[in-house]
Amino acid sequence: MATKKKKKTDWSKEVFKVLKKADIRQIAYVPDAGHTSLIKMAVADNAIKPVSLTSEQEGIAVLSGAWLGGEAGALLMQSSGVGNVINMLGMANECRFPLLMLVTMRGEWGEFNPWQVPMGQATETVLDAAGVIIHRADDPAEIAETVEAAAKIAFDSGRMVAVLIGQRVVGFKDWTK
Amino acid sequence: MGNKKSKNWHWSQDVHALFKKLGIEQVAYVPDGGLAKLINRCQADASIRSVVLTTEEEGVAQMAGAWLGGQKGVLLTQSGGVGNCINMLSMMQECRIPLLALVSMRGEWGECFPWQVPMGQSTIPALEAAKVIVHHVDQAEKVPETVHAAARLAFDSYRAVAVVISQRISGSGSRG
Amino acid sequence: MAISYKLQRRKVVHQILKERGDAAVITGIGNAVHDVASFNDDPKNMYLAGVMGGASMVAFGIALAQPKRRVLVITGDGELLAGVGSLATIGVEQPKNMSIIVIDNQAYGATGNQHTHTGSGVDLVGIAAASGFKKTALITTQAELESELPKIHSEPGPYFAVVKVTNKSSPRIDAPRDGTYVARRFRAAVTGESM
Amino acid sequence: MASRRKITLDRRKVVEKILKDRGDILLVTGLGAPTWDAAAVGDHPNNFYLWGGMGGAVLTGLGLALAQPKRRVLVITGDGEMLMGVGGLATVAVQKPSNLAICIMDNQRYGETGMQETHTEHGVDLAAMAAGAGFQKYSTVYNNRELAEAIPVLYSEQGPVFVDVKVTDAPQPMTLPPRDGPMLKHRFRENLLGHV
Repeated sequence: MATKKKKKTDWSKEVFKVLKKADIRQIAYVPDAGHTSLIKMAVADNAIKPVSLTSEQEGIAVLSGAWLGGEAGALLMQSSGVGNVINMLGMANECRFPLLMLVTMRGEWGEFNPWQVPMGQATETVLDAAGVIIHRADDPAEIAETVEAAAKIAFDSGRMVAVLIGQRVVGFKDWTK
Repeated sequence: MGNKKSKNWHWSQDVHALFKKLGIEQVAYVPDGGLAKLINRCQADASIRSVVLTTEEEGVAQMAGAWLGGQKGVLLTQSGGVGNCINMLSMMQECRIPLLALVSMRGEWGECFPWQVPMGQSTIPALEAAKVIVHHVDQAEKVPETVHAAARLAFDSYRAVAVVISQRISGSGSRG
Repeated sequence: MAISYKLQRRKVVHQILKERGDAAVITGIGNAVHDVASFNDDPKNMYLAGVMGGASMVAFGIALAQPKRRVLVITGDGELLAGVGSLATIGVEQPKNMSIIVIDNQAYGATGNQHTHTGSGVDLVGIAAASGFKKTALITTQAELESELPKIHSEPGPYFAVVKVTNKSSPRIDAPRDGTYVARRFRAAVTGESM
Repeated sequence: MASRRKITLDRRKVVEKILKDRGDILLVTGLGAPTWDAAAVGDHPNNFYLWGGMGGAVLTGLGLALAQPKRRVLVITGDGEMLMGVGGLATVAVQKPSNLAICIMDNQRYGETGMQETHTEHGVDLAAMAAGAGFQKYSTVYNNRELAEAIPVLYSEQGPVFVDVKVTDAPQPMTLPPRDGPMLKHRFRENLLGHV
């Protein structure tokens, strides 16, 4: 836990390197504060097509199509978005599409908005119910290697994998400011 | 609930009568084969406002509004639709708003469409993860009493309750 | 490519709320909550501090249950897009007592001001019209806002307007966050029944 | 709002005409009747049939179109399926994939669950929704003359294009293509990429 002093953006940079190494070509997302720098890097990278979605379930379909067309992709979303994708995951499950999801958690560590709590607390359980392999990372230093491992299972072993990035990592905003 | 011995009896008759007794005034659904008879009865009933949705999560939100506005409603959905509702269900939990949902199962009993199986198998765990109380029923005669119990739990004790109606009853998805 | 607009979201929302009468007001997640709460914390406000994409259908359920009362949705463009099929459902059902006001800053304000689709050519007014909304408006100036105000509050609906605003944020004014409290207070206020 | 015009087109014949000279297009079909329609014309390794994932056909087409910018991608789906993921039209329009064409077999019914009416039966105009979403090319087709104009648009106009074909709700025999997802996926990729 020695690297905790690192700034927030560091893990995003490392994760982005991992995504590039995994030859990720499509990054679909519903914007989220925790993913801000990753999204910026994706938009700035000419080899990556960023796809901004209206709802997270669209992302599962986009990445299914990407893989059918020979490209690997990743879906970035907040934990509340997990509650929108369960039915669409049925397709990825049935066809055994590789699927890499990076989920920033809400409703768990120091959450200030009570409305986020039910979905945050249900996130792991519903992903599990949908047959998704779950990796968690609560230490910024471990996120990149976790994503790397997840990308391997996803694309080499043809599985649906979610990396849950703990709210502890993203931090809770100080709402008194 | 009386004459279930009759050959023409269908559970939707009694459930529709129960809706009337309970004062259900809004019913929302994406059409589904397993619930078609109940939907038809509700549509034909001028005292119930039937609303066709584009996706099931709209119906969860509508039911929240119905209760906030002083009415009772029922969401009718196929099991696949449950997977579209999980995030919206967090409102019912957070605000403790009553929800009565009737879920017609696919991917469960004698399913012939393999793509229905993953979501069908996820339906009950996903509902439970969303803190919805699940009453599973797999005999037609028991549907009305189960819906009745679920409605009491929902509207009198302010809980989200789903009556999961087995594919064994509807027999949908057995073609192909 | 996004055009910049001059209307300020908070002033727009306050001006709308000034003439609400006994209307019920449903807010979408994010800035809309703060915009409405900063005017006053009316018991007939239902603040959705979660469930992106749900505001219009919550309001629709209320509109059916409370046909004599005007029901206003005040929400953002990102929230509306997350549940845009609701417009088709409402367009088919034609609730006369319902107005949807989208405060469109063309950004996801709560998560870092990323561009939403409305900054890239998506025309929400066009989608609402295609969905069967008979009365729609695009409001970009103070004069347009003033001429639409009476329609927002009393034109037979469903009514839909997009108000283009600057993407400058305003101070955060919180609404009560406890959903069980807000929901029961709202229900008691609009039905007259006890909590 | 769509004007009320008489609907006479037969969906099977429409899909047959669209696919007759399909060349090397990649086809994604939405669950239900559009999948049976495509299968009735003939199974093809360049077809990916969705048997589930309602609301996902257009977005699957988008991901595919982005991955294969040199190939034309055609999505054929139904009005109910389109409505369930209708926000996807905005996502597609913002991406502007020039090789993506979307064609709706709009019978104004939920065909797989008992022919209940969809929103398009009640005035919702999908082509106008696509226009609102930002599509530059969109149309509604009611007859063979309009269909004959629309087919070249689906194949060669700069995308994204959106064509809503109004078809009758006359029942059709179910013609089922393979439904094993992993097999469909492997076949599609192998034919396209030379590997699975």
